Amino acid sequence: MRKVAGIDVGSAVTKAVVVSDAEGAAVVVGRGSVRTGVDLEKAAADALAAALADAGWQRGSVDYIATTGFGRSSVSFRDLQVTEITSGARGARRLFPSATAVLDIGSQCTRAITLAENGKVRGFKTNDKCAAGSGSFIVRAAKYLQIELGDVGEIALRAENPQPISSICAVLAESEIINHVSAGVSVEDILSGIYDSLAERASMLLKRAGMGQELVLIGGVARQKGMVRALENRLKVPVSVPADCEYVCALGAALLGLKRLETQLSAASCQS
Amino acid sequence: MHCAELERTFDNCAEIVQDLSLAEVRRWKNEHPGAKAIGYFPVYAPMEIIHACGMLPVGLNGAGDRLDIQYADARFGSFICSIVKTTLEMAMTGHFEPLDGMLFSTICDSARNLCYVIKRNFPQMYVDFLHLPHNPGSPATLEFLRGEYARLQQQLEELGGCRATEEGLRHTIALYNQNRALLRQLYALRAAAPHLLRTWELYTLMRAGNFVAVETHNQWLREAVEELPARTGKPRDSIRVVIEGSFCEQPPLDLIKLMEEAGCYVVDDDFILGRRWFTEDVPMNGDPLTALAESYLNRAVYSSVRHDFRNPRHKALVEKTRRLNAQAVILLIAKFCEPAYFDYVLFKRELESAGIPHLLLEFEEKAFTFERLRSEVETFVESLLFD
Amino acid sequence: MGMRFAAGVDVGSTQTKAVIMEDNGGGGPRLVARALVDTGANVQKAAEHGFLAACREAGIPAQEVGFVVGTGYGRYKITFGNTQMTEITCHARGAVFLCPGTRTVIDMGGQDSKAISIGAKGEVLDFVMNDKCAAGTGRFLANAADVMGVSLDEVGPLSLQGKQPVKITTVCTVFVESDILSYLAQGKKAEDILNGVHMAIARRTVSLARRVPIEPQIALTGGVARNIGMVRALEQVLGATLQVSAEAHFTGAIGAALFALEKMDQSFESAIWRPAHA
Amino acid sequence: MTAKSEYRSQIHQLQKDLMLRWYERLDEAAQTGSPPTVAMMISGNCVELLEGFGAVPLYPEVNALQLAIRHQSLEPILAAEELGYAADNCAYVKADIGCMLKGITPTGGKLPVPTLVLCNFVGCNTYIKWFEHVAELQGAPLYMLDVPFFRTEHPRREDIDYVVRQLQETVQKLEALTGRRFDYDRFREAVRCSAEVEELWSRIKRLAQKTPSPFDAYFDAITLMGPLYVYRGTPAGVEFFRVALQEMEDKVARGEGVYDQEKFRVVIEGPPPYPYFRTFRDMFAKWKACAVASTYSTVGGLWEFGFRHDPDHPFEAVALHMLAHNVTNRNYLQRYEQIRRYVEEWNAHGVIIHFVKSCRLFSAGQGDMRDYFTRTLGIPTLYLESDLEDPRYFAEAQTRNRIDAYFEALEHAQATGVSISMEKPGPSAALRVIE
Repeated sequence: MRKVAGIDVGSAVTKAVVVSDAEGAAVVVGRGSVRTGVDLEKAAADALAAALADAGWQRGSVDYIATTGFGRSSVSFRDLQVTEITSGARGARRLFPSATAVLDIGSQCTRAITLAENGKVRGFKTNDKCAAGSGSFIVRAAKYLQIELGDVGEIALRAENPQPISSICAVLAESEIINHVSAGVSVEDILSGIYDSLAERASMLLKRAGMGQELVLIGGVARQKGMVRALENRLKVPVSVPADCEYVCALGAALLGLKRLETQLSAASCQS
Repeated sequence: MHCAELERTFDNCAEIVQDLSLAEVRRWKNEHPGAKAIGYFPVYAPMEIIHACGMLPVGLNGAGDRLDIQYADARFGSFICSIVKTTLEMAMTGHFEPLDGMLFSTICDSARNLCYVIKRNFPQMYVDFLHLPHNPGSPATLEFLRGEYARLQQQLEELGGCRATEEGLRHTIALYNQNRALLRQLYALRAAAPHLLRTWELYTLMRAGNFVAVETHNQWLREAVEELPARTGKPRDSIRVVIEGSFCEQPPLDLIKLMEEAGCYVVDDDFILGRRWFTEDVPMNGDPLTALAESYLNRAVYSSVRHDFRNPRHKALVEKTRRLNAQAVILLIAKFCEPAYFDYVLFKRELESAGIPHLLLEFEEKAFTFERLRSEVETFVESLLFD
Repeated sequence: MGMRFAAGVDVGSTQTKAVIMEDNGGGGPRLVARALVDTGANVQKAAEHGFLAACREAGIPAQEVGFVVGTGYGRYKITFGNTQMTEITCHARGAVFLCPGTRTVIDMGGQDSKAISIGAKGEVLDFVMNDKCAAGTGRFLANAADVMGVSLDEVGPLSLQGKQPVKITTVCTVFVESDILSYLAQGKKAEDILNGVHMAIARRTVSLARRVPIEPQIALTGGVARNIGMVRALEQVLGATLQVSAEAHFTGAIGAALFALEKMDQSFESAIWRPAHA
Repeated sequence: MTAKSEYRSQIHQLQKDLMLRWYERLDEAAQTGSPPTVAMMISGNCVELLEGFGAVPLYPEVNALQLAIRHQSLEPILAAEELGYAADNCAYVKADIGCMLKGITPTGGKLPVPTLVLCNFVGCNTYIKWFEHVAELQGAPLYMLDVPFFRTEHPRREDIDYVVRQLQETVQKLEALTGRRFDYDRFREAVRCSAEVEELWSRIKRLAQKTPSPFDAYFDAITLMGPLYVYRGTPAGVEFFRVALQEMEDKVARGEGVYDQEKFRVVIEGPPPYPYFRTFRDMFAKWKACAVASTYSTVGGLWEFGFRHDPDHPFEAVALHMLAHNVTNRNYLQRYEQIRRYVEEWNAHGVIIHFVKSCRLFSAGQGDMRDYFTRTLGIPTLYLESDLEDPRYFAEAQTRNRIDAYFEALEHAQATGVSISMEKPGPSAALRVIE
């Protein structure tokens, strides 16, 4: 039995997953997460410890550690590092085996990934010029409209007459929101408009990355139902959201780690 | 691996490339009292004509992140590429003091307007604009371009109070033919053994030539060609890529290094194209200006700012990729570089139908952190390496 | 006419500023009261609250205010106002009142920054504003403070302690977060990061301001004028001294109120007057 | 109070009829293969040459702007971006390519695959890419007519010869493609018509020197530009501009202006924001500000300073027009000079520079232009940014704010008798040497 950990060192939260191949196929046996803070190495170690505790395994009992996320290179005890695009695609494909595209909408970055038949990354695009079209747009709107972030998605679903938001800057869009509010537009309609404008940008990225027929949505906004609906409306394809979307990249890293470990072991056995 | 001389040359070149004060140009002018230096922006300039007039051609490739833009932003607003702004900023902050003239050409709309903005703000400087023809297929074009080169030569002769003889031009052409032949050799060497010559080394060696006399540069290149085979090194598990799109604004040195760190062997690129845009030697017989003009029309390297509808650029890219046995193409495009972005559409179409994977990356010369780009390059490499 | 009081209400994207001014004859206009409220989602309400708070502060009923000029992004939402003017015109006017002799105004607001060139008689000669995105505006600073867990009042003084400012690549208000996070991860000191942030904004602002002729005296207006770190950073990049009034935050509202006083004056044959809701 | 203003009368209807007829002919060409059509750019177009073949010009910009003005440009732009065009590529191109992909036309009729894609390059490098893509995507033959940039004080003999030889090659190419013989007499007649239209058009433009100006030389000029480019070399064009001149002269005789009381006269540089054309115009109308001259109305040809096609040397006349007498092939400093003359000879109060992100030919360096007008000449200048085709780049509140502030300053100056000009032009920053 091989034990492998995947650790996703994100800018806000670090997530770890431990998998084992005891039953012939990789199974997740534990998960854990901690706030990242400024010490990335420590965050990775703590998240791993939490995942091991969750699995009921001892510290130091994993055979291989793969890291991903923004702090992936800052973890000295790693065996392998992959980007969150590679790991996200791998994790999403594991959870939805027929998925051909993955959208990862985080607070600052949106990534669109298309998958080849065997689940490899075929193409990808990220928003890199400015934060327009990233999740922070919603965070700002919620703050401005004085709504709990967790409620935003539900509220947007009740919109009757969504108002478009045309500004390309997440910050300047606020003045558009102000205009809508002052003009008496309902909060529902404004939020729905925001989701639609996010969905429009995400769709464009996805189309430029090569589209796909079945879409998995991961990242911070995946939990928000308004976002899911806006994407479905725009792309006309089914959108699935993993139950634990925070752990998708960590899972993907662990799976890639397991694969790498197997390759190494078989190479070693060939040599010996 | 023991080529101390070679390492010193690379370090020296890196220093010259990083230096914004044009110290090498000042030194050349001190050694040649009264002689002029002419800056050219940055591709398809007929350096031979400048050299034959007894002047030093100086390649202008922007200022990277070594100069804060404080004045140029007010002249060129949003949505304009960085090299246009850094070039103007260098001018407005006195960095071009050693230059007696500047030469621009038809490469793009922003560059052309830059020519005239500089002309207005620096009336004491000789600023000229060359029309490089877009219709190489017409019999009328050769005559036109020869005339345009003759016009330039005459302007320079007036400026320098000198005469460029046919003899002198032929001598110059021979020197530049040598320079380009040596660069071609180095490129071939790297494509064959990319672990022996890293891209940043080749890049700085080549770019340093922008600031020194061609005779000096030839010497450096010759040394490199002679000493490189003695180098040793272990090949890494990297993918072979062709880089396309950086023909004008140059990616930061750290970004070039990052490409290799992230697992790419660069087997061809279009960096510093201004030094090596003839694909073969310019003929030494006949009228030299005609030979130069005819070479621009018939043996100049393609790029997004040279148009020759007889030979589509997208086909040439695929051909090059296959010839060099590269696995992928990285389209490394400067932010706001409209010609490159237009070409991307046709490049993408052609690469996809040829089954060659590609990655589009956008850079800005003034950037100095590359987390996002690193992620993208790593992902791209991972997508080709893992199954 | 018995009215002595006039008001200026500056409805900005984050805060609404209202002032009451009085003209009691020979002494010239005098600032009587000011109020500051968060703009929030309801712009009309914010304007009204601000105005009434200023009246309370002045100790006068609203009816005694003879003329109200609105300015700022929300100026068309001020239902009780008599007319509106752009914040550019108002800032110029206010700055000359607060710092006589001002020839250049640099203003840093929540979503936009601007530079105004002013003639010897206080007239607007030329102006520029940022476009399209909020890069390098006051919001950039607020965001940076937020990410670092420092209050907006502290960032300025703290940044002055920075000895080795970090280089900030982005001017995007949202992306600056990740720049800061990675510097924190590298163990950089808070003061050095903040110093870098201030310098980034200062460079951006000055490069914008250079589009108009920058002539002394230069006044810094807007809420950010209270931030000593920003003042120093701007001075360093400009290579010049800035005039900062204690009332800098209210410059736009004061300018609006000064115009309101003029409108009340019957002898002033207004060329500018337009009905409300034009 | 006139918040909105638009000149509507006989020529408005005439213009509509003419343009509709043009689209009908294009539709006919698409259906039947005749008449032959030539895709060409408006800037420095050589429409006269086409008359020698009875061929109809196909201007992609006209289609693009029609879409934008009807608020329909975003969909095709997005379609093109899906194909790989970048956010920073010219939106005219994207809208045109997007329409091609989606089969959208401004009238709903069909547009033909052109008999020839004639890339009449006059200064705009983007056109080369545009036409290369159009030819590639449609499989149409392409001819690159390379016009040297106007980089010397006067047009050079070599430049004229080079263009004339290429015009003759174009003729040969069209003869081969259409199977028709080039009708030289008809060509010369077209050149003669052009000269007449140019004279009429120039006289119309000169009428804007009157106070009040009878029409807006930016917003209304666009109405007249369609016939100018499509029908310039035809009797129908001559007739149209005769009527137009008569109408304008009548207005002047009656003392009628664009506004009941014209308050400000401005010169506008740069293309308009077509997706918000109406809104943008109303922002000026609110201040009764009339554009008395504009550079945009000279993209197809600059005639108000005297150039006319010469029917005695038709090929050379066409070459000269392409080389030196349209704003896009003229260099930046020549454009400064053009605007300066407008301000002086058309008695304008100030200059409005409209930066459009799509068009670097127009916009790259407009900050320097602004510096020249405010600092060197002391003319109040307003700088605005948006786009000519992409609705996503028009920020209404910001634009209104700037326009209001600009006219508030001008108004204040008029009311108090202060002249808005720099009292002591500062030294150019260019001369400052740091180090």
